[in-house]
Amino acid sequence: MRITRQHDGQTVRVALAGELDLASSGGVREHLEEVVREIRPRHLLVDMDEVSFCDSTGLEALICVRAVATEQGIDYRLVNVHGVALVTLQITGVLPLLVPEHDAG
Amino acid sequence: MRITRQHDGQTVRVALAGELDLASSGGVREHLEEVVREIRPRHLLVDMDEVSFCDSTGLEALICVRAVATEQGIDYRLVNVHGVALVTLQITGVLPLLVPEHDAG
Amino acid sequence: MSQRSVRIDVPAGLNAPGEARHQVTTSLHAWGFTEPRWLDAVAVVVSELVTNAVQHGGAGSVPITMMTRGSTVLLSVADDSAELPRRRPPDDRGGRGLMLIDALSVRWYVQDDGRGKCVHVELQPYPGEVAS
Amino acid sequence: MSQRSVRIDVPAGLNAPGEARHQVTTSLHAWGFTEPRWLDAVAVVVSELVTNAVQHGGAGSVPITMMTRGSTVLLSVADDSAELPRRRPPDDRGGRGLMLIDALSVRWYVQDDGRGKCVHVELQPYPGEVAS
Ligand SMILES: Nc1ncnc2c1ncn2[C@@H]1O[C@H](COP(=O)(O)OP(=O)(O)O)[C@@H](O)[C@H]1O
Ligand SMILES: Nc1ncnc2c1ncn2[C@@H]1O[C@H](COP(=O)(O)OP(=O)(O)O)[C@@H](O)[C@H]1O
Repeated sequence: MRITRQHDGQTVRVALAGELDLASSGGVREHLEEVVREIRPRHLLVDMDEVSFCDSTGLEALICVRAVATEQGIDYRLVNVHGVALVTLQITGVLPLLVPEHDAG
Repeated sequence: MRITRQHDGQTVRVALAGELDLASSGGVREHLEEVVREIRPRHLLVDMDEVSFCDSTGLEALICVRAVATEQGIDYRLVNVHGVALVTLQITGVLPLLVPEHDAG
Repeated sequence: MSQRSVRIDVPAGLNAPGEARHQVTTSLHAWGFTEPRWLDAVAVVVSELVTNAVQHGGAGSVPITMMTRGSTVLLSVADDSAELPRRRPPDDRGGRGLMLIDALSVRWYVQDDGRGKCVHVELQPYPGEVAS
Repeated sequence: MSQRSVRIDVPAGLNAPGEARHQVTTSLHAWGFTEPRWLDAVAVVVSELVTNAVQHGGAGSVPITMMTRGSTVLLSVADDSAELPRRRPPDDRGGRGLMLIDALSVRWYVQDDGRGKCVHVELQPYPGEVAS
């Protein structure tokens, strides 16, 4: 799992590349929680474009981060969701939670 | 379950008639253990001729009685075993234990 | 191929296995499964499943479903416990129930049914033609 | 109808799900199951099963078997625990693994395998002809 972080004014965009599963979800969660705790951006976008796989452990990492981000008033969401990640987000019903604009689109 | 007891010298023959299962095996066990404790015959024969059904709870009652009978030096065995009881005794491997003459026959 | 199914509920308690055997074999008879030795084997499996459900499940009733398709008969018994039935070395207290189910069935397995679990058994196929 | 089977053992640990996914999809590819979306769904099921086996089983390795018959694919993953996997309302900590398995499989069930248990999943049938 490659994690790249970009700052742009009030927005932090964290791009994930690789497979989000038991091996990688702990690290992703830690990285994102660090952003929430230490940077507290207005917007925290998780770019899923290069995520080639995402199972329930991946989803749960992303959901946990949402809880702490929301607490801090951060606008937290996933962008560029497609492929397996889109399927697992849809099946488990967490898509509207993590990709709020999705149903609008 | 009908339980009938016949004494003939050193031998007590307990004839069972009906289905040996969860509902009846407790009573059968108690009856037979009472014979072991209070009469202590030389031979205790359990006549299975009219037993139309016997599952694992029935087998286990008969096995428990064997333990106490053997302790008292009583010759304990089943006679006239056939039908379902024969099948379940065979499958569970307890036939030679409860019907010692069977393999001889 | 003819398909049938029946759902039977017997009150949990010492008489549950006997009632279940009776109802299951009556249904099978009505459906043309009349071979006595095969019915005996089915009765043993029913008795073991329902005895286990009574011993490990809660109060209330024991739900039993039976489905047939040709000579294949599937039997399912649910209980409230989430424990998996596990083969164990037999002793004076027991351990022969699953041994009998193993011997008298093609396969058995367990499913989570939300409330507790359901044990499914595929019985030995009915030998010969089903009378109708 | 062509039948195939493979047995895969991956070392228990954080990398087990990824290795299992890789090996399972490689075998399926070699057998002519090449439809990408179907393979994605299979990978999710493998990942959930192996993650659960790692979390609830012991050390050592996770044994995986896969069998195919026509478009039917059966996947089995064993672990040391005798607990039944149970659907639960999801929360931040989990509860979505079985939800995904439910949605992406035809059925799943559990068998006592003597050591612990084995979870069997019948995958969604492969759509279309199996290339060969
Ligand atoms: N319905 C069930 N629910 C939970 N555990 C069960 C169930 N059925 C059987 N078991 C477990 O499996 C073991 C073996 O079952 P069985 O062979 O029927 O023997 P027993 O006479 O001990 O019930 C039992 O001791 C019990 O621990
Ligand atoms: N292999 C297993 N062995 C024992 N229990 C399991 C197993 N897999 C799942 N479970 C139980 O089923 C529950 C639901 O599983 P799952 O939906 O995968 O969610 P999670 O594992 O994220 O809690 C788990 O919390 C666990 O208690």
